[in-house]
Amino acid sequence: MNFLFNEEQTSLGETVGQVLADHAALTGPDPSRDSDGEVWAALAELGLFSLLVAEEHGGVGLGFVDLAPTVEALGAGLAPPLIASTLVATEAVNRLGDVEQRAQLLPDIAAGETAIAIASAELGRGNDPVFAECGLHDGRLTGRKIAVAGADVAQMLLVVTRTQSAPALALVPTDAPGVTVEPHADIDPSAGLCRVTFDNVAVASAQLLGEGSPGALDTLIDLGATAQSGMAMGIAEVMLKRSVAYACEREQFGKPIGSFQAIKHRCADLAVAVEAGKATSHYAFWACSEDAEDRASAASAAKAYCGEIACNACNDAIQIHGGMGFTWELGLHRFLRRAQVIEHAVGSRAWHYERVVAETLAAREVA
Amino acid sequence: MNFLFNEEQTSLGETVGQVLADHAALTGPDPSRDSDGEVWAALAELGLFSLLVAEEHGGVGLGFVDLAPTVEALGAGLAPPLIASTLVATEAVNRLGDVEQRAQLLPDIAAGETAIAIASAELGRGNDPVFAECGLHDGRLTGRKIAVAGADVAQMLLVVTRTQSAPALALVPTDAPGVTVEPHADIDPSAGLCRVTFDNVAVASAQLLGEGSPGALDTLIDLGATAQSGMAMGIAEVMLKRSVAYACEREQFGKPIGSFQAIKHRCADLAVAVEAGKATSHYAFWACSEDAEDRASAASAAKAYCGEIACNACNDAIQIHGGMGFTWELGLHRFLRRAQVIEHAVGSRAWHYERVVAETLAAREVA
Amino acid sequence: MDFTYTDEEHRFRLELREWLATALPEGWGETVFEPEDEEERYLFRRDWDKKLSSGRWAGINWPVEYGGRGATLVERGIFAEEMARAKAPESLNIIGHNLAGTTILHHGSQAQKDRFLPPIIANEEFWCQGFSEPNAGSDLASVRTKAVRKGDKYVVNGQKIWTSYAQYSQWCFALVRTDPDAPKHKGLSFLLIDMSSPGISIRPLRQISGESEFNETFFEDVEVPVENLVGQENDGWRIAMTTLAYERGPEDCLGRQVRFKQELEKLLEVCAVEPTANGVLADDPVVRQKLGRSIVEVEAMRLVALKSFSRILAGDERGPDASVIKLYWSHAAQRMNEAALDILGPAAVLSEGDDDAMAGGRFQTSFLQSKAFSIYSGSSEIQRNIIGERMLGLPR
Amino acid sequence: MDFTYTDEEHRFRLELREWLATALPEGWGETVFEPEDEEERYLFRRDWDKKLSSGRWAGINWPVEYGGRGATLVERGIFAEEMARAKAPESLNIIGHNLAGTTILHHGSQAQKDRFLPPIIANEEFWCQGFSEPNAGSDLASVRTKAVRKGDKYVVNGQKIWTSYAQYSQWCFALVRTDPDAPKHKGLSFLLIDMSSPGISIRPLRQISGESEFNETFFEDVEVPVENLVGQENDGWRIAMTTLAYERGPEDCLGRQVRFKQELEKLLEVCAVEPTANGVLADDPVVRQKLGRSIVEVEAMRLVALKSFSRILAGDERGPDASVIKLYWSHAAQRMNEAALDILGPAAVLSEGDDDAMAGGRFQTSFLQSKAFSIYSGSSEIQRNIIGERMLGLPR
Repeated sequence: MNFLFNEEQTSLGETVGQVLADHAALTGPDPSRDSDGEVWAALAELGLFSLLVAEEHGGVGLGFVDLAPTVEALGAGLAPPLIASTLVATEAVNRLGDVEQRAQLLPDIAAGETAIAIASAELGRGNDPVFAECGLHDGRLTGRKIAVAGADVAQMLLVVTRTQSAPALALVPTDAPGVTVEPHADIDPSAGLCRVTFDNVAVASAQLLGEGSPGALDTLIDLGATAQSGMAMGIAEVMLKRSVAYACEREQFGKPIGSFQAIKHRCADLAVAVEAGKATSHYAFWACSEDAEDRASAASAAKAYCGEIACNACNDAIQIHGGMGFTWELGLHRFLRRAQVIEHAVGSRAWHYERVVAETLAAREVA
Repeated sequence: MNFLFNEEQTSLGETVGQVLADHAALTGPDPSRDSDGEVWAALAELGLFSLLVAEEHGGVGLGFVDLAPTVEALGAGLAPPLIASTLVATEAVNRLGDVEQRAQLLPDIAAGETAIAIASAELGRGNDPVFAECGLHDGRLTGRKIAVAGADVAQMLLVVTRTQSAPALALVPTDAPGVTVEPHADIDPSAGLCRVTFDNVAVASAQLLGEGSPGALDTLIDLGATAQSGMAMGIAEVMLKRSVAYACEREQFGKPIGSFQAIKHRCADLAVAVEAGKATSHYAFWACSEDAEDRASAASAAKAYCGEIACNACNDAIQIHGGMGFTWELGLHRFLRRAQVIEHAVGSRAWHYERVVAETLAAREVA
Repeated sequence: MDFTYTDEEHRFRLELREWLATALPEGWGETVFEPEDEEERYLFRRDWDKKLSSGRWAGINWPVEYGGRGATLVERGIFAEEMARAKAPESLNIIGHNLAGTTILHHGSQAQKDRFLPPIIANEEFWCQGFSEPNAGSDLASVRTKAVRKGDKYVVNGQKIWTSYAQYSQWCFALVRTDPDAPKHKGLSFLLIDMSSPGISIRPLRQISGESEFNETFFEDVEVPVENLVGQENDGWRIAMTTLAYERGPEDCLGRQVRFKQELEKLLEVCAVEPTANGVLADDPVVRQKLGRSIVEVEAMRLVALKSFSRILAGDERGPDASVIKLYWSHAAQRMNEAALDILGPAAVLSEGDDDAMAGGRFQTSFLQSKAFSIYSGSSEIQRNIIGERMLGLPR
Repeated sequence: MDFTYTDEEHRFRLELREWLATALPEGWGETVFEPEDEEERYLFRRDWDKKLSSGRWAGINWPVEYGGRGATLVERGIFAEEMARAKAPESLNIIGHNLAGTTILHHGSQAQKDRFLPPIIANEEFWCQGFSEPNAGSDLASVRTKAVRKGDKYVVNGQKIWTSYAQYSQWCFALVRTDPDAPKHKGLSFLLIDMSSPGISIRPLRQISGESEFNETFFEDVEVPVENLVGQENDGWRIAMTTLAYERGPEDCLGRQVRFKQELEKLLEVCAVEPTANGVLADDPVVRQKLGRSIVEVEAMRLVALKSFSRILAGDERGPDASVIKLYWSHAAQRMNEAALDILGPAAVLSEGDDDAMAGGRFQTSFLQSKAFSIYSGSSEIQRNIIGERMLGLPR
């Protein structure tokens, strides 16, 4: 019985955090993607992308839960979301890929040479990340995805689509004929969100991930939701730390503002939310790793709850920082913006709470 | 342009408040109906039940909005809900009754001799106060209502029912053959909530209120929801006053607890909620009086919002009173209990927010 | 209780509405909008303020002798509503009219009135506010900017922050410390500072929404003639307190409410047409609960302001009511903006300039701007203190 | 990260589970429940506590030499979970075990250990807590109950409040003022007071749920032998602070979580079958949002407790973690209970004894009881102070 990370897991997260901290622009006031390439290279050199890959494919063979502190560090450091999506896609390939797919994809992924963007959201489907209009018929993919993080620099897209009979996951190179990638104008210009249009794109059967596996889409959703929850908690924790530091330092009425209960109690409530959110997210990582029975419920719980906590934490931090909080220069807006990207990635709050209930009721019927 | 009550309206409320205050048991820690009869008699003597009745029927002919401060006083004083329901039914008879019905009912009502309980809620319909299983077929009423306040002492029931084709409102004497009234075991034993069963009860056409008028049920809902919102705000205001008084008097750490921001700011937020809730409720009273275009939306807004505010106010008051707050003896639980009765009367929160949206969207289509 | 207007009030509204119809460019708010570039937008607003003056629609509450209309409170409410309804540009010279002008009217010398009031009401001179400082935010009485009297001049040194539009203003209405030895509320004074004086420098501060209407303003040995002192020396705190109550009154709230309601209408419009997997957004019961609550709260803003209005009309002092109103609208508007992004789902992240953005990305801009509501004009924490202490009588 | 149990821990769980199966009456929690009458319920629980002792399931964490099992932290967690899962009656003698016993173990003399520990672990002597006073609630250090030494006795005068089960207790574990002239944290001591001493009177205090486990207890010239002083005279505050951390630790939370989850399961059960106008309650998307959030929060209670557990196992001090846990579960449980009544609609008002009440009115009882969660065992305001100051390092 131990719900803590071991030293290796923790120090992995710290190392990634330090690499990100070396690129101060990542969390600076002006959103920019200028250092994205360097950051990717530095993390690749560190071996980040090889961690989840099995040894036989040139990797380290760690489990998904081993990366939980790392994913939090990616969130806290406002790393390009393409990094986490590549890790999620890696794990999806591990679990859903057939022998050829793994042999073909994993070595390049491990070497940091294949960045994979995940294309799920579409317009006109509410907040449902699952139901896709984007259709695959007679080996041709047609449709449009929005908010695909890093599609403009990724080598590969992992696309949620559907055939006549069932949902499907397709691996499509970004340079395939018929694929058009356009950057969005959006709330977080550092996230690299793109609109991706598929116009009659040829997709061979070998490009389908988990074909015939009824749980393939759920697997991707669970891994993706869990990773997003981790990044959300990274953000929430930074907001807590910055708020506390400011509350200790900033004086008004002759006292540090942290001595006023209005500020102190808000920080305390935020600390409690961070504790609860992290516990929920960590459990989801574990449940994914172990393919626990409650994996779907744990992942959706984490996504819904941690997304909410991160958004609230950004609001709290801005309020605690007072006038400085809403200045561009202080840069809290960067976290507020990224928290919104996370909130709406892989299904937003209401959809995941709904899924928790559906899973719980289904489990009751089985029991 | 004047959104205040005039002196007559205000003093009417104060007078009713004083009558209620004379019966300390009403708000004492032990829920009891022992003084209900005396309270009714005192208010009848004051002429309360004649206020809404036209002069030609022995009344004063005031409008519904004139009673807003009075209804708040009924809420604040934890008066038996039968009093407000009789006022609501009176106004419903004014608006929906035909010449004979008004001539027959209003003089007795004005004299305080006809107490009218409103039977709307049923089991198994979620929180919808409108859709009735309780059916009227071939002049016979059959079905079961719950949470009918004061049915055991009222002379008359105003029943939400439906015929094959439409909803209907039936006036049924409590002593009619086939009517069974049983007191509930419930959260607020002072509210006189009863289960009422109709077993093939004869209902003549002359007993139907607003027959053929498509808006009859909406009228009753709007009047009832508005009255409940007023009582809710009466409760919320008492909770604010008691909290502030206690926060000024109770000392801990050598200071009145109201000097701590945790308490001070909670009181301030409560004061803001009371201000917003009262404004919303008062507007609903006005909209009912004037049959304003937005009457339904105003009434539902008031019911949903004020119900929520009252429940929260009770929670706040208990928390501010600390250990004393959850003692029986202090009696805050009486307000907490009554607030729940109000919350679930005439449709609960979610139903009324839903109705606000339906009304607003419908109004947009017209515009 | 009576929500009708007198004939005279009605005429006032119609006159304004007619004037607005001709004063605003054709297609205003539909096809024609304010310039996006901040500098151009400023020039546009300056011209608009001058147009308001030319129509006698600036400073309407000022006495007729100073060029106003002596407008009643109700007329001021009507003015705020109509300006918002027409989506008219916001005035640049609010500080000139509501703070500097009002204070000079009540506390200024005759010479000050003659010198300063005409160009304010004509919108020929624009004003910025020099109150807050980096270390005097919520604790405004801690102002440190010093004004030392030397002969017939004050020499001013220090730094102000949140001086909106300082770069475009001719004058600054500044709270300065004239007696460093007195208790902190007792040594403050009001000075009218010519922004073209040597020694003033300005650094813009961007907001989290990307706009930069705010500034830091630095004063280095800036000379101000002693005749530009308003009221008595060291009596500035008392004057500030009476003046600030006007900044967040019910008139302000009524105008804002109309604009928030326009946002909400836009959101309803989007929800009514935007498809989902099984209908449109407005069919989703969870979306409807959020919409319902926002509809109720935006309406309550109006009602809360009208209550306060009515109390002032009935003779009540402008007191902590203003704090109640400000606290209410700021958080209700924040909740509405949070709800809007929640409701939009994945499209919530798309902003102005993206083809797929809903309603041109306006909800996102409003969301970002709304974060400042609970901070500026007195943070929510300060408003709660005021309500707790001055309205509820809780101990300090 | 590892949620598996060792074989030994697993055997511990099975042993307890088997014992519970035979110790609890047949049909327990299904057809057989605790007596409704409060006095009868007390007697029932006293017998249950004695049964626990007879099975060596009382004071499991105490050292073997004092009759305990020297249970590990994990075993204590398992114990709390299994007791809750079996819906076993709650122990009456919590104060005896967790406060008086633990304090005597750490700070008591050998004679005190010999005298008091055996009857506690045997549940032959029951204890109540004499900490709070009418004017010393959140501000516990303001305790005024005086103990004046006269020869070999202390003479105690004063009043305690929230002395749960005082009327049934043989002993009171009391914090008293022994030096009225010292600073308020410095003049406090712990006394073990025989509740049969002349001069003690008890007045029951009912809770808003109608139950009356709490009391006010009055001390009038009550004589206590000096050998019943625990620790040093005037060292009571330090002892109290170390002792109180045990009252709201993760073990407590784990047991509560299981019970809250049972409530939530019951709510899901009701929602799954209770008809509405178009289906059952669980089909309503708005109901589902509320259920979803409660499911997540109740699960998070368990996870938060397990985190704290793991940290203590890894050697961390029991610190403000306990406050985080207590603050979390108390408000999450309150939200769940609010949600339950919201969801039930008009039937929410029907209570135990009404034929139409859902699940026998249990949600209503829980709703009322839950209002005390954020107040007792240190109010939420106090927990937030502790978290802010001791965990986050914010200034006092």
